[in-house]
Amino acid sequence: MTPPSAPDVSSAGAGTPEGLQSFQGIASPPPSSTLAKALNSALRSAMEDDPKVIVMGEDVGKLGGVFRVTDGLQKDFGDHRVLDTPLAESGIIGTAVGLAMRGYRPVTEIQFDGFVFPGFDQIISQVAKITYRTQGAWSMPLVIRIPFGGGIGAVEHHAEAPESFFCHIGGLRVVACSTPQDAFDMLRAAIACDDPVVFFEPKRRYWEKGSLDTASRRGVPDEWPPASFRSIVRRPGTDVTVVSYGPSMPVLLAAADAAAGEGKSLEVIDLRTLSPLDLGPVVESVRRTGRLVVVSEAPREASITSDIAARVTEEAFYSLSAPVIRVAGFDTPYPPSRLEDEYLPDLDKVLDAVDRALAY
Amino acid sequence: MTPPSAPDVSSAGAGTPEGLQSFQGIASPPPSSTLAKALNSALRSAMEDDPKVIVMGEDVGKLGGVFRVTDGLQKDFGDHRVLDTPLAESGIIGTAVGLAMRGYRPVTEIQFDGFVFPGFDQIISQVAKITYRTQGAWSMPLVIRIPFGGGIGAVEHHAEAPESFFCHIGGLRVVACSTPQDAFDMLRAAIACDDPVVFFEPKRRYWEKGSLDTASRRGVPDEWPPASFRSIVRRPGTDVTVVSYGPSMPVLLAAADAAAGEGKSLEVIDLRTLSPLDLGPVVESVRRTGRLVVVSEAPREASITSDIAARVTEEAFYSLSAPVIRVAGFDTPYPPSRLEDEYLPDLDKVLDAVDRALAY
Amino acid sequence: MSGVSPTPITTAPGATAPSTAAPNTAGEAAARGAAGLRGQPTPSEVIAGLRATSHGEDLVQLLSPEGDFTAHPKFPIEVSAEELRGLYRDMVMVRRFDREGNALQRQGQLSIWVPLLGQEAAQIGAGRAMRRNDMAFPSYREHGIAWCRGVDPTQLLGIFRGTDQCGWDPKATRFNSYTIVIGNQVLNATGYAMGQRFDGAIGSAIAGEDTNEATIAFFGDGATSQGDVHEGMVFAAAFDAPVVFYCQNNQWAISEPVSRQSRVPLWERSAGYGFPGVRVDGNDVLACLAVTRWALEECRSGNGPVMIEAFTYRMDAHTTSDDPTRYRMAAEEEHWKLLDPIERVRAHLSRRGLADQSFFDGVSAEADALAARFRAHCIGMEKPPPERIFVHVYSQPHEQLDTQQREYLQYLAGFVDDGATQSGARA
Amino acid sequence: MSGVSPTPITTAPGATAPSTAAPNTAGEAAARGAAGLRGQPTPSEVIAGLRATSHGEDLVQLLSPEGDFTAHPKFPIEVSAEELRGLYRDMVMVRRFDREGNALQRQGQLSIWVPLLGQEAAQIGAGRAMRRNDMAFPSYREHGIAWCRGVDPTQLLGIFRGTDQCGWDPKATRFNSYTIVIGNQVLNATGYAMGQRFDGAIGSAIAGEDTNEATIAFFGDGATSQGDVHEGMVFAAAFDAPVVFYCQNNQWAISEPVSRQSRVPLWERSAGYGFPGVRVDGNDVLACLAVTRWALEECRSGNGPVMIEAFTYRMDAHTTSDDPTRYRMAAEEEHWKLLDPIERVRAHLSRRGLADQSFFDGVSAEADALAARFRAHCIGMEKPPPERIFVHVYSQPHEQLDTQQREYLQYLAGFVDDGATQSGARA
Ligand SMILES: Cc1ncc(C[n+]2csc(CCOP(=O)(O)OP(=O)(O)O)c2C)c(N)n1
Ligand SMILES: Cc1ncc(C[n+]2csc(CCOP(=O)(O)OP(=O)(O)O)c2C)c(N)n1
Ligand SMILES: [Mg+2]
Ligand SMILES: [Mg+2]
Repeated sequence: MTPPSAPDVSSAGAGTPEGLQSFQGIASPPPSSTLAKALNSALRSAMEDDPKVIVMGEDVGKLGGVFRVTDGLQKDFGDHRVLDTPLAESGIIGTAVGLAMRGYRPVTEIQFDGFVFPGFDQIISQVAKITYRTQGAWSMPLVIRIPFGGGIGAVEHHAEAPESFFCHIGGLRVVACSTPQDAFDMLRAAIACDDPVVFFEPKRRYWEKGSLDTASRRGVPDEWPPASFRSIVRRPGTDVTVVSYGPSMPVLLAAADAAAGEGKSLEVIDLRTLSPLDLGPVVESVRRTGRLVVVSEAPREASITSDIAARVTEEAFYSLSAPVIRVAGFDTPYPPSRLEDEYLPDLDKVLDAVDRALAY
Repeated sequence: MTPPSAPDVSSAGAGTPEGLQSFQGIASPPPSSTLAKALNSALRSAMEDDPKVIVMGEDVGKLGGVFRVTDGLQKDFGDHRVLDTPLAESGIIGTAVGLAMRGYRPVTEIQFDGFVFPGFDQIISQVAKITYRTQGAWSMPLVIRIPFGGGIGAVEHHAEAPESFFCHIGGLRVVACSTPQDAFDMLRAAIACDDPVVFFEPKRRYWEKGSLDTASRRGVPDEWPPASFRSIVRRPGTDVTVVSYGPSMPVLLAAADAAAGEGKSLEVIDLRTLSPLDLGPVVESVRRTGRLVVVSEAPREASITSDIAARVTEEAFYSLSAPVIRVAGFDTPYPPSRLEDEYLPDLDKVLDAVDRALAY
Repeated sequence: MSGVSPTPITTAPGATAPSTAAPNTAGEAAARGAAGLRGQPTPSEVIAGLRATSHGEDLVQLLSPEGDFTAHPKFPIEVSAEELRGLYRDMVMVRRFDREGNALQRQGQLSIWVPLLGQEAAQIGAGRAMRRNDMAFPSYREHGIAWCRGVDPTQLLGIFRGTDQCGWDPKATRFNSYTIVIGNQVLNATGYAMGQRFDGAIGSAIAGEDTNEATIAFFGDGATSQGDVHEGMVFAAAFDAPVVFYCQNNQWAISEPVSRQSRVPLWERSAGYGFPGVRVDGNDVLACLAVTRWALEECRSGNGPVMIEAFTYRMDAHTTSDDPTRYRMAAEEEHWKLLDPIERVRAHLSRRGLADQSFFDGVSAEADALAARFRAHCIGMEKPPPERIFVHVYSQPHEQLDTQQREYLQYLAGFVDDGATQSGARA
Repeated sequence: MSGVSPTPITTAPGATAPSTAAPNTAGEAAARGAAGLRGQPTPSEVIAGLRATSHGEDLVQLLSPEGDFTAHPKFPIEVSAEELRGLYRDMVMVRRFDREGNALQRQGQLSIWVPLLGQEAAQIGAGRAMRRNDMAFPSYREHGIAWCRGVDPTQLLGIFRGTDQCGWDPKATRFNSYTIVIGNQVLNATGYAMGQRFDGAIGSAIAGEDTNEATIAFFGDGATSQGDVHEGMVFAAAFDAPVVFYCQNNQWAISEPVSRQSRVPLWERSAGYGFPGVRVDGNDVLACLAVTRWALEECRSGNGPVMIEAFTYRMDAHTTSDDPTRYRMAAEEEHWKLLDPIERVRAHLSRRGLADQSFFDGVSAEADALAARFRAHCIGMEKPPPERIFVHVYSQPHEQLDTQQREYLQYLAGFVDDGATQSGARA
C-alpha cells in the first residue's frame, strides 16, 4: 500500500527557489480548495516526499478523522503510516516522542481542542524539553495538529482556544493557519521543522474555500522561519492596526470593509505564528497608525493577547496614541453553544474596539 | 485518632470580627514561625474546625510531605483524613473532585510544580468547569497546593513557575503567599472558599521566619475576597511601582532598600492573588509613580506578567511615563540549577529594570 | 421463569468478527456498497478482533436472544412479572425518545444527538439495580441511566441544543452531569466512593434499603485506554472504594473497533488491580440487572471495587455527526439486530404469557406520547440570556467577571438604544 | 554451575512484612528508635503489605541468597565463570560509585544523589541482557543500566551537580536521558519500540546479533499507578511493540510502601493487557539476566511486549534529601541486608572456586580507583556559561531567544565594564 519511497525532503531539490520558479512557470492558475482539503494535500505530499512522515491519532484511519483531514491517507499509505491509536492523548503524544527519537516525523491529530489536556504533561515535560535536556542530541520533529475555536454549535470541550498555554512553553513553536494556501504551506513547513510545532486549525473554517497552489511548495523551506510562518499584512490601512490569527481573520477583513464605509482605514495583520511572535510588522504598523486592536477567541487573562499588548507597548511606547485594545473571550469557561455568538469576537465587537481605540 | 468534631466553620463564631477582637486582646505577642510551619498550622486548625477538611497527596502521611508541611497531621487526624495517595496526579485531583462533590473540602498537595501537569486535564476540564456546567449545583471547594519556583538547586521539574497556566483558566482562583502570616491566613481562606483555589507556596522561602498570629484567624473570612487575598503595599514609595508575588517579594524589598540608597523611592506591592488580579492598588500606585516594574520567575511569553502589563496600561494609559517593564524568566525551559541564579529575577535585574523605567 | 435454551451469543463468537460474517445474500452485499468494501478488515484486524471480542463461558447471560431464561448460579435473580414489564417499558420509552433525539437533530432542532440505540438493556439493567442513595457518574450516552435516576428526558435536551451543559440537578438525582472528556468521570466517581467509605456509608450491618451506599461509573470500551480510567481503578483498590466500574463495551469508539484498545476482553483488566471483574451480556437486561445488583451490593458491604463489562453493540452511529458506513459493514449491524435487547424481553413476556397485546400497545402509545412531549419541549427551548455566560463560574463573588458582565450588557444595551441590531447590522 | 539449596526469599514471605519481623535483639530495637515506633504499621497496612509483597512459586530465582544455583526450566542460562566474574565486577563498581555519589552530596559537591543501593542485580542483570542495538529508557535511578550501556559514571554527575540535564549522548549510547516525571518515559519507550517494528527491525529470520532490536523501559513500583504507564501498555499491546516493561519494585515510592499502589503483585497487571508478565528475584543477577534475555528475545522475535517485575529493595533513602527513619523500620532494612545482591554472587564464586581472593581484591581496588576518578571529576565540574541557558532550546533558529540571549549577555557585560560584581554588589 506504500508508494515507492521518495527522496528525503532534506536533500530534494524541489524546495529550492529555482525549483519553485520552474514549477510555478508551468502551473495552471491555482485551483480552489477547502482548508481541510489543503491540509489533506499537505499531509499527502509530505508523506510522499518522506517515508518517515507518519500520521497518528484517534479515528484518522478509515474514518479520515472527524473532519476528514486525513481522508484516504490510510488507504494509500497503509496502517503503519496512518495509525488509528488507542483512545488516549498522553499515549498519542508520548509515543510520538519515541517515534521522533527513532527518526520518524509524526504528525499527531488531537480530535478537538479540549482534548489536548490529557496530553499536556507529555507536551510540556517531554516534547518541549527533550532537545534542551539533551543539548541537541535529540531533535523533536513532531507536529501536534489541533482543530480549535468555536462557532460550530458543539457541546463542551469542542470549541476552545487553548493556544495561549502553548505560547507560555519554551521549546514549542505555535502556529495557526487561516487560509487554504497557508494551511498547506504552513503544515508542510511544520512537518519539515525539526522542532515541535503545535499547529492550530480554525475548525469552523475547514469548509471555506480559497485558492490553493500545491505544486509549487513541495519542498522544505530553505530559510527559517519560512515565509509562511511570518506575520503578514492582509490589508493595508492607516488609522488602526487590527491583528489576529486563525478563525477571526475573516472577521477582521469584514470589519475593515465595514470601517472603510465609515471612512476609517484599518490595517489587518495575520500573525500566523503565535510563538515566537513575529511582531516586526505589527510594531511597524503601529508606528504608523498609533492604535492597535488585538482579536482572539481565547480568554483574556494571561493570554497571547496579553503578551502582544505588553510587547507592542514596550516596543512602540511613544507611537501609541491609545492603549492596546483587546477583543477576546471572556474569562469564563466556553458557554453553551447557543451563547457562543455572544462569546466570540464578531464584526460589531471589533468595530466597537476600533472606535474605542480611536476615541483616545 | 480523629479529634472530637468541631462545629462547622461556616457557623462558628470565631471568625467574626468580635471573635477576632477578643482573641487578639488576650494574645501574647505573635511568635515567630517558618512559612512551612505556618502552613502546617493552617491545615491543622482548618482540620480541627471542620471534619470535612481532608489532606491528600503523595507522601503527606508519615513523611509529612517532602517539605514537611503536613508533618504530624496523619498521626493526629488519622489516615482517613490525611491520605497517602497512589502516585498519580490526575488521580489525586480527579478523586478530590469526587470527594468535594461528596461534601469534603480536600486540600491536595502536588509534590513539586513540575508534577502538576499530569493533573492538568482534571483541573481544566473538571475542577474549573463543574460549577459552571451544573449552574452552581456542585460547588468545588478544593485546594491545590503547589510548592513553586526555583533557587533550591534542584533537578529538572522541581523549580518551575507554572502559575500563568492557571490564571488563563476561568473557574479557578490562583494565589501565592510570601510571608508566614499570609501563608496561614491565605490557606485558611482558601480552604474556606467554595471555589477551587490553586495555592502557590514559595518553596525556597519555606524555612524563612516571620511573625505569626494563628489564634486570631481561626474562622472563615466574613467578606469575600478576604483581606488576605487582596494586593497589599508592602512598602510605600514615590518613583517607581514594583510588583510581584511569592518568592520574589524579599528581592523586591531588598531592591527598594538598595534603590533608597541611590535616592530612588520604590513602592513595593505584593499581589497575593494572581487570578482574579486585584489591580486597584497597582493602578492607584502607578497613577502616582508613572512607572511600573513587574517581577516574576515565570517565562515571559503569554504569562501573568504580560497580563499585568496589558491591563495596567489599559487602565492607567495616560499616567504611564514608561512602558511596563518586566523582569521574568527567559522563554526557555528552566536551566540546570547551577545557572538558576542567572535565570531568576534578582536584586540587580530589578534595579536594572527600575533604571530602565526611569530612563524613559 | 426459567428454562434452558440455545444461547447464540455465547456460541457464535465468529459472528462478531466482520470478515467471517461474509454476506450470504446479494441484498446484504448491496447494503454494504462501496463503504462496505472500504470497511473490509485486514487479516490481522480479524485476529485481533476475534481475540478482543470473543466470549465463551465467561459471559453471563440469563435471557437468550430468543427470550429463553436460564438461571445463573452466581447471579440468582427474582423478578416479578410486573418488574419484567417495567424493564420492558423502560427500554421502549428510552429507545423511543432516543430515536426522537436523532430526528430532532436531523430537523435542525438539535446540534447533535448521541444515540444509545442497542444499549438499552445495558443501561436499564444497571440503572434499575441502583438504589436511591447510590450515585451514578455517566459519560455522555447514558440516557437510559438518566431515565432510571428520575431525570426527565427533556432535561437531557439542553446539552444537545446548546442551551445548557447539564439540565438536571446532579446532587438531588444522584446522577452527575454528563462528562465528555473521556475517562475523567471515572476518577471523580472513585473520589465520591472514597467519600462514601470515609462517611461510614458502607459495610453497615443494619439491614435496610438506604443505610449503605455505592457509586457506579459508566464509561466505554474506548475509555479503558485512558490513564484516568486506570488511575480510577488504582485509587479505588487502594482505598477500598465502593465503586462499580461499568464498562459498556459497545465494540466501537467512533470508528475504532475495540480490538484497537485491547488484545483481550476488557473485564480481564480488573484482576491486575486485585478486584473482581465480570463480563455480562449487555443486551440482556436481566443479566445486567442481576450482575449490577450483585456488584453494587459487594460495594455496599465493603468488598468494592468491582468491574463489569457489559458486552453490547452500538447499533447506530457514534453521534448524529458520524458516518459509520466509512468504517464498518452493514452486515455487522444486521447481525446485531438479531440480538436486540428489547425483542428478547418482548418474546419472553409474550411466550410466557406475562403480557398481552394491550400491554404492548399501551407501552407503545405511552412512548409516542413521551416522544411528542420531548419534541414539543425541545422546540420551545429558547436561547439563554447573555448573563448566563457569566454566572455560576464561581460560587463566591468575583469582581473581574462581574465587571466583564456589566460591560458586556452595557455594550449590548448600546445596540438597543441605537435601534440597531447586532451582528453586522451596525454601521 | 547448578545445585539445589534452600531459597529463603521464596519461602519466607512474612519477612517482608514489617510487623512480623519483630525485633529480636535489643540492638535492633534501639536501631529503630522513636522513628521506628512511628513507622509501626497498622493491621490493615500489614495485610495490604502482605498481599502486595507476597511471592510464592511465581518468583523466578536462580541464585539463592546463600549463593546456591538452581536452574529454572523456563529460563535456562549458560554463564561462564568469566561472565559471572564480570557481573560481580559490574555490581561492585556500580555500588562503589553510587556510594561515592552519596558522599559527594554530603560534602556539598552534589545538590542531590539518587542511590541505587540494593538494586545492583536488578539493573546489571537487565543491562547485561541488552544487545548493542537495543534501546533503554531509564527513569532516574538507573546508574547500573547506564554502566552497562557504556555511559561513563562521571557523565551522570552533571544532573546531580546541576551543571547539565543529561551528560551523555542518548542516541549513540542507546540510553535515553533520565526522565524525572514519573511514568513519562514508558510511553516514549513504547513509541520508540513502535518505530522499531515499523522499521522491520524485529522478527527477522536472519540469525545474528544485530538484525533484530528491542526496547526496554525502566520504572518503579510507584510509577505503575500513573496513567502514562497504563497507556504505554495499551499502546504497546495495540501495536505489538517490542518493548520490555521492566518494573523495579523496590517496595517503596519515597515514603509509600508498594501496598499503597496495588493490592496484588504488580506483574499481574500484564495479563489484563494480553501479554506475559514475570516476577523475578531482583536481587539475583542471574535470574534478572535470564529473564530479561528471554523477554528481549521475545520482543525481538515479534512477540512483544513483555512485563517484568524485579522484586528488590531500596536499601538506602529515596534520595539524599530523604529521611526513611520517618516511615520505615530499621528491622526491615536489616532483613534485606541478608539478601544482598552482591554477596550471593561473591559466595557462589568463592564456594565454587570460580574466583580467588586476588580477584576480589582486584575488583575492590578497581572500584576505589573509579570512585577516586568519579570524585575528582565531580569536584572539577564548573558552572556552565550563561549562554547555556539559551542554546538548544530549539534545533532551528529562533530570533526571540537569540535576542533574549544577546540582551542578557550585554547586561552581564555591563557589570564587567563597571568593574562591579553581580548579585547585589551593585550600587
Ligand atoms: C479525552 C477525549 N479524547 C477524545 C474525545 C473524542 N471522543 C468522543 S467519544 C469518543 C469515543 C469513545 O468511545 P467509547 O469510550 O467506546 O464510548 P462510546 O462512545 O462507544 O460510548 C471519542 C474519541 C473525547 N471526548 N475525550
Ligand atoms: C509525576 C511525578 N510526580 C511526583 C514525582 C516525585 N517523585 C519522585 S520519585 C517518586 C517516587 C517514585 O517511586 P517509584 O516509582 O517506586 O520509583 P523509585 O524511586 O522507588 O525508584 C516521586 C513521588 C515525580 N517525579 N513525578
Ligand atoms: Mg464504545
Ligand atoms: Mg519504588
